Amino acid sequence: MDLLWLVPTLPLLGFLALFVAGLFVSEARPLKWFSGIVGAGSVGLAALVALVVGMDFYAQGAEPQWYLLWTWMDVDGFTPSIRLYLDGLSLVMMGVITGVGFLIHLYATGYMWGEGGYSRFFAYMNLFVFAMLMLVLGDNLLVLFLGWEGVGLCSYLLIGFFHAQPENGYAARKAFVVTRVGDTAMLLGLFLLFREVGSIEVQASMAGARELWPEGSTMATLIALLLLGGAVGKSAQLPLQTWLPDAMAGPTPVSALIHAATMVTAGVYLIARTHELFLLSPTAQLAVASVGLATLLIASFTALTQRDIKRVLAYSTMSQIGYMFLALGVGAWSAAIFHLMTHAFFKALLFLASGSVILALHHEQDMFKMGGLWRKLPIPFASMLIGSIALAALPFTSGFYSKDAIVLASFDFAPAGWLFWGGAAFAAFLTALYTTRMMVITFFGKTGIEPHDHSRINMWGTLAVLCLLAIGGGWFGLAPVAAVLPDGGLGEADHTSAVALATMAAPFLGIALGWLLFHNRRINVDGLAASRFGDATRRFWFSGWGFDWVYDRVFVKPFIAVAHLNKADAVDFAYRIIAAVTRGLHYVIALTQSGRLRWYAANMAIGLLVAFLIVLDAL
Amino acid sequence: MTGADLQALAPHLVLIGGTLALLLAISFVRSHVLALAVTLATLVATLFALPASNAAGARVIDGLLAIDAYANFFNALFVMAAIASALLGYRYLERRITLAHREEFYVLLLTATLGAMAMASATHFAAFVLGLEVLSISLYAMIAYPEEGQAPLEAALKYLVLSGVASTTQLFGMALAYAATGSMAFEAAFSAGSLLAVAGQAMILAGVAFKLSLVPFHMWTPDVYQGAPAPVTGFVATVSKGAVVALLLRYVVETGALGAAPLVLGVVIIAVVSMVVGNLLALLQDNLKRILAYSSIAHIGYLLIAVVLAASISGAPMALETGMVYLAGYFLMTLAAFGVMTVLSSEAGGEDAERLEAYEGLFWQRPLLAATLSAAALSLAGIPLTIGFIAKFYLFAAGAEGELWTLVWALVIGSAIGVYYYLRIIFTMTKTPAAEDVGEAREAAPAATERAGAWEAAAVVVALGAGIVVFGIYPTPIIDIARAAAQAFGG
Amino acid sequence: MELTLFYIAAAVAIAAAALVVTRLNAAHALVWLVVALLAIAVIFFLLGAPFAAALEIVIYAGAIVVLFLFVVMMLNLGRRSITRERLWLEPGMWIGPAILTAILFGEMIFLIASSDTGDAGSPVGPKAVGEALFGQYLLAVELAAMLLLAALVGAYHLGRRYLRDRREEAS
Amino acid sequence: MTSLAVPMEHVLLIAAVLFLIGFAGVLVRRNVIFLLMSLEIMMNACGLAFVAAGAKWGQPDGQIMFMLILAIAAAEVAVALGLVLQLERRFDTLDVDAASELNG
Amino acid sequence: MNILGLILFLLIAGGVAWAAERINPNAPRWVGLIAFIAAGAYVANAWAGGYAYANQYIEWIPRFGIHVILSMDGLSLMLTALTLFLGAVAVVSSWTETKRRTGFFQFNVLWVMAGVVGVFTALDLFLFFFFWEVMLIPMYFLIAIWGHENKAFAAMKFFLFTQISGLLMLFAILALVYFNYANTGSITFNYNDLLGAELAPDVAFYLMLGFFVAFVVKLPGVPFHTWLPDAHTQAPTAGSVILAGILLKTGAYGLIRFVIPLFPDASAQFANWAMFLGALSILYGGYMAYSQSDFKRLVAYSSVAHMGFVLLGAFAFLDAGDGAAGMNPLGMQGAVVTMIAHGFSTAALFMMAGALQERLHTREMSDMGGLWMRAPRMGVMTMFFVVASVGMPGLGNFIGEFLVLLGAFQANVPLTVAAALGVVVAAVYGLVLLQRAFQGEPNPDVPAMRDFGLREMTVMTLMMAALIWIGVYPQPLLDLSAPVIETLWITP
Repeated sequence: MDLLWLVPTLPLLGFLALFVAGLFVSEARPLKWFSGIVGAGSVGLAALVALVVGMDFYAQGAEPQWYLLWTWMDVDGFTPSIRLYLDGLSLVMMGVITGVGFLIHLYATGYMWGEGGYSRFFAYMNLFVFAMLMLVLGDNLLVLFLGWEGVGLCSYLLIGFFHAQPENGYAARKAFVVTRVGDTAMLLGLFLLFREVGSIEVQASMAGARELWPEGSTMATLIALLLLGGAVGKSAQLPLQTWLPDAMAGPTPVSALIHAATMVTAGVYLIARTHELFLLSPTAQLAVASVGLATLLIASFTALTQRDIKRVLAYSTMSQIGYMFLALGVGAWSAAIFHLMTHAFFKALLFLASGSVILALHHEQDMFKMGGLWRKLPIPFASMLIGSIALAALPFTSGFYSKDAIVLASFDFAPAGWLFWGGAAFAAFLTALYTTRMMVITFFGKTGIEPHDHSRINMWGTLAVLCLLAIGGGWFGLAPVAAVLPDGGLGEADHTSAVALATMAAPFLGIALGWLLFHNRRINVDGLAASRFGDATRRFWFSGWGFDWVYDRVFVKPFIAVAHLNKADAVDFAYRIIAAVTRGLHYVIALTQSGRLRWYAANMAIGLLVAFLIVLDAL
Repeated sequence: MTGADLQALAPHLVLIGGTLALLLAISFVRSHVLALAVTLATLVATLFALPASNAAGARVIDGLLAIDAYANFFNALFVMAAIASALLGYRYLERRITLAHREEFYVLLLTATLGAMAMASATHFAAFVLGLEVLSISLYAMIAYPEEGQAPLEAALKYLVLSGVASTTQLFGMALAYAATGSMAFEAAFSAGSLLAVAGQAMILAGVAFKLSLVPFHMWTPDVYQGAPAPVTGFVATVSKGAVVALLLRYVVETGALGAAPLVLGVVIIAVVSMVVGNLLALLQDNLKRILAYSSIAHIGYLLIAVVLAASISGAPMALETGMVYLAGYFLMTLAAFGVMTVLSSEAGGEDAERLEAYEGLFWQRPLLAATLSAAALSLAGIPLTIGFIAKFYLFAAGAEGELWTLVWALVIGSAIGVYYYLRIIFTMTKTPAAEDVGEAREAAPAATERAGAWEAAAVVVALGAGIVVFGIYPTPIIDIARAAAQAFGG
Repeated sequence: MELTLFYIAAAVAIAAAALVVTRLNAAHALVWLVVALLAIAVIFFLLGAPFAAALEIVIYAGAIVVLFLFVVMMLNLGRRSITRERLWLEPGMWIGPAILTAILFGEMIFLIASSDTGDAGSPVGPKAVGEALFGQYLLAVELAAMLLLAALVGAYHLGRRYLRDRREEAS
Repeated sequence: MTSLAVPMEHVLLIAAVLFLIGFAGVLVRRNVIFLLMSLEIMMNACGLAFVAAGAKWGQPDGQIMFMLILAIAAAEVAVALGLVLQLERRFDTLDVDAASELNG
Repeated sequence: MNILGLILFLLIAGGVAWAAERINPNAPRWVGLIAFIAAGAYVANAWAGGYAYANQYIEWIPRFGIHVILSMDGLSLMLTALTLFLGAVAVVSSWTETKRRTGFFQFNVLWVMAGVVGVFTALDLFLFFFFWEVMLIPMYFLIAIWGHENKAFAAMKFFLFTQISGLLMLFAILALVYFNYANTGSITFNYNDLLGAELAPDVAFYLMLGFFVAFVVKLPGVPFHTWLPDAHTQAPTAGSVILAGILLKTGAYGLIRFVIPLFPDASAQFANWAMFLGALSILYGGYMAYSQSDFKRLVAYSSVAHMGFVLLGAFAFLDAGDGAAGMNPLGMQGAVVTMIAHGFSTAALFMMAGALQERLHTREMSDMGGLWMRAPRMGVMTMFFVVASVGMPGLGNFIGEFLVLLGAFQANVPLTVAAALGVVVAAVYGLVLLQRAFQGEPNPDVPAMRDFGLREMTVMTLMMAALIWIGVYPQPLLDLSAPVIETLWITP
């Protein structure tokens, strides 16, 4: 009994049902109950099937399984097949996607109740889940790419869900286009892989690569770097990270599902999936680690200065994915996936909880207009709090296990372990700092806008489940993925050494400093920020380190300017000149047709004269 | 002169007899219908005499006229064009010429046809000159035929004087050639070694270039086309051009005059310039007659590809074939275009329907006429489905056979420019006239005039249009005849 | 002797022709035209073509020029037309055509002189001409007949209308 | 048959001069009558050239061509003078430049 | 399968449609629709019933060895099927738009399609050229009579470009036949006879160029593309659908069917330039599409970009060793699939543009905005086809573009990289289109508009289904074209 195919099919069916229904039902008379049940139900069922599949998987000895659906095409030796592949890695991913996905769908049935386009929303969401499942289940890089582009599309559609506001459209477009730059690199990577190895089936090509290239080979590095390009785009890492904060324009459940729990971690999945290629290339691994660390630090600083609660979380997501990249780069493969999973739990929780706050405040997202909410919104507050301590990686929360593993593993990283460890630990400190800032400003202090709690059972129930996962998710451990991914003695690091202690202490330092800065106000942070240097730094951090500014000047503005200049098509100009010259010749020659008989005769004489000249010339 | 010679000359004799009969008929009874009937009878009889003439076998009579399948192919074209012109002209004369002045037109038409037929057969300077003059003299009078208006007179005068200059130039050239070679028969009238002969040939070719309206001897063309009454313009554009082409090809093949390098160079230059200038002149013209005049300049320029090819011995059959097929197509499309113009001119008073505006909305009021004019325009542009394409295809083929790539390039460029103004004609016809937007009621009005229109002329026009399309799709009959004639040429 | 006569006749012909194209009075020009034709007839005679010389005088000078004269008289070109001619014929007008024809003449000299054989040939009597005309050239004569017929009909049509219009004006 | 004293080339040159004088006349004169007279001069030049060439070869053909030219000239003059009459009538002038309405 | 019969059927149906106008102004539409459906059913039946290679051979002009050779192999079959389907689409899309002279309108639509079927099946060069030109005239009429404000200019430009390039091709055809005649002593226009023509390399190169330019103008590739935006903007909806869906494919077809097989070595020699033009078309077309504010112009330029992929894929010759060039089935198949998929996606977008113009009397996207609110079905459909043309995996265009890029990558890496960037540009212009027209605040000046009804939705759904089918399971198409592609590369 093989039900794997059902897992992606169910959300697809859900999408189709909602899509067809949407065509025939106007938005004025929405089928809310139908949409909600189909939308959340299909994902729920998929989660259930995934559970069954997972149990079956372990019952059968956890051996990788293939499930061939059909051969996509067959062109001259290029035979990508639509084939699903199940191993520990894809199982974990599948679980996260369906499980967390279901919870978020459930939450969304409540959250979106008051919005227009209800069925459209769930159609997109279901399509997203389908695409994401194809991404992680496909055994072929082309199928993976199908999912990859599919999630990008859904991300685009959902960011721009409230499409009446043009800003949302711009944000959506930005997300799509920026990730497409990465996708193009990935596409080229596929081409190169196919040219060199002759296959883009994941398992087959990895085996081929292992046989073909020695460690450190240039070709492997090139392909790995191209794939990294794709991963960087999708996972909002440097230098393609700029789209993610703007993507917060989408409804909050979308942010939770796509821009925190699942899609943005696709890059991590991709690198983990093709780890054998990366193992062949230390250069590529160093690149992955460096990208991760840089993103981690930059995003953390940026998060420190944001006013919008969702943007704080967005930058936090970026930085946490930075951790995952760091883990991948330093060889802590399982830890990366582990962090991916725990991050999915607590970041989804944080987003959904903040969503409840935002909903209660009539879509106000500026933290500085909130304040003193902890009494008035106890459930969101509690959820936020649990999410935050997991994010800050306080011991015994899920975040602790995964993050600790990464930070410690980076110390063992061959080129410059202490540097990477130092960065990672410092970032853990920063994480705690901005998390504290967020919590303090949002829930403590003076009361801002008066909240109206619209939470329903489906919303706070979801939060409760996610709270459990955020706290206890760590107990899932590394086991499922450890069988798939090579781990260089990770997890057995010495937790009592000074390094381990420092790693553990970093978040506490952050929390303490945060409390002092933002709650007790023992240190005059406002004064610091008001100084010239402080203000410049703050604004620099606030803008996300100026990436948007630079890209705008270097790419966007010239692109648009030239487009405006060349709207009439310079190439056409050449043809217009030809036409004008022809016309001009007509007018000039037409002048000779003066109608005067003697002028005509004179021309005949000239013709005769020239004829004689030609004859004489022959002498 | 033997009996077989007489048999070979049968078409000419019939035509002369018919002309005299017509003259007699006119002097007894002045009846327009009768004149038309006699004319048509004569022409049809001439047409039927052509096979008999062919049956007598190819021969040269008295060293003056060569009666062969080649000549008879053109004779058939001339006679059919004359029939068409007579039918087209009938209603036109009826409406525009005073009662007592209509019948002479047909005499002139017949003599002009005779002149053209003589040219197609000419193998001697004397026949050349006489044929040309019989044709020209008749045409002067036909162009100036209308009783009112300055334009016809101006056209006739220009034609006469300039043609006189060209004729004398040509005669002088013949005299020089004769002085150099001692012969006036084509086959011996040229020797490449004598500069005097070459100069004489240059003058003869200049005269021919005038009649063919090639640059720079082309300037009379638009004025004469415009000034002449529409049915006569059609006749001038076809028969007078066709006769000279027929003569020129025979002349070039028999004299080998283009064996002289400077002459070939001159012809190539004239051809290229004519193709380009003709098309450029037509580009933004608003007068349909002038458009067709300028386009004829370009078309004859194209045809010079065949003339150049004719200079080479191996290329001669192909060149003659090309000339025949091309002219057959050219006759059909040109007559169709002027036919449509004649039909419309016969219905309206005032000047001929020559301004392009007169054709606005024709597609919706007179679909058949418009379709015919479209077919003619597309054919002139050389678009497939029409005989014009076959004709142009032949030129390409001739160019390829002679490897005359320069000329073929010029043909491409010229045709490219040409497409523009031919399409403009069609586009004008598809325009919705301003009147139609006012109300549907007015759309019905022109249909009424159609019923009262020149039905016999319209029938001719539609037949010509059908010919353009039918032979455009299935040209084999024409090709076969032309090929046989070309193969038989010169024994 | 013959050669001298020829040059004199040629000079007369050229001078007379030049006068024809420069006169203001049409009637005077016609007289000069007759002179030119007579001079050419003399040359014909010298070339051993007395028949041609006779035809030149009889038909050309006798018939065609007279036709011209009729028309000139009919149109009544008087003094007014002479002043108009003077107006039309400014000296500047000559420059372009003079250059053109001069170049053409230069070219012609070159072309004709280049084939100088010095051979003058022999006279051809009227009998030979007559035999050829009604022998080999019979068809040409027939065609010439048709030519004249066409001219007759054409001139008739054009002239008749003119006369009719004049009559209508008179009445 | 005695040979002639006048060399053909000289006659041809005279003919060429006459031809060009006629041509110049066509280019210069505005009065149609003069145009036609110029044409006649050109015709004569042609005839002269033919007769000379015929004499050179001792053939009658040159003279026959002259006769044909004669016929042509007569025919042309007949029609042309008809046109001149009409011109005077419809344009009220004999100026050829007046007859330049057709252009472009 | 009687191909000549099929063509004649369409021609006669055109005549019937014209005549039917006298009975009832609505009748011609039905005639057109029924004719296309019947012809389509005939072809589909042949396809479904174990399709076999069809061939017809009739003597035509023996003087030049010209025959009516019509044959239908896999490539021709799929393109013919596309033609007939889009013919029906064109009729439906102009159902309410064309109010005047409906008879002549349908006549032209049917005649264009007849010409196109001829182009896709003719295997005699003369006959091919014949059809090539014949299809232009009705197209010219469609634009010139039923076009929009600047129709005269656009129709003329369209005709001049294609006609002039056609003359070049005629030149090349004649020269090819002549040189073959000089070698073999027999005049023939038969494609199969000319395949092995031995030509001097430089001669072959110039002849190839003649064909190439003619087809690239029609394709259209940069820098010969500028007729397309004008023609599209001014054409009536049916005209745009036909133009983009079918007529451009004739250029692509010509490249694949004639240029490469007739001049394999010259093509290989020219391949890098051709690929360069392809990549340039992709980038420049995409960029120009972004620059436009006119809905139709945008889609028109996007066609330039898409057809650039065809150029890129068709000329992606492989290195077969020893300096010889080998055929690249990946690129070629990609080109074929792109042709078909682009036919659907762009036809649908033009139909959308036409529907919007009919309702709003404007094509300016700045005059639109927020249309999703007013016409959600149109919004959804636009979104789908935009997404398809952006190259979303799972939809037809992606398969084509992916195969093209994959194939091209084996031949020329830098150009492929450049072309792949076109995918990003595609995202930019595609989403801009969607956003400007359908998203944002509803424009208060826009009157209430009718959403798509059953008629439009049926057609749109069919095209959607086709794109999904190609995107998910393109194998039937690939199987049809694979044997054809194998035969294209004949080494003498």
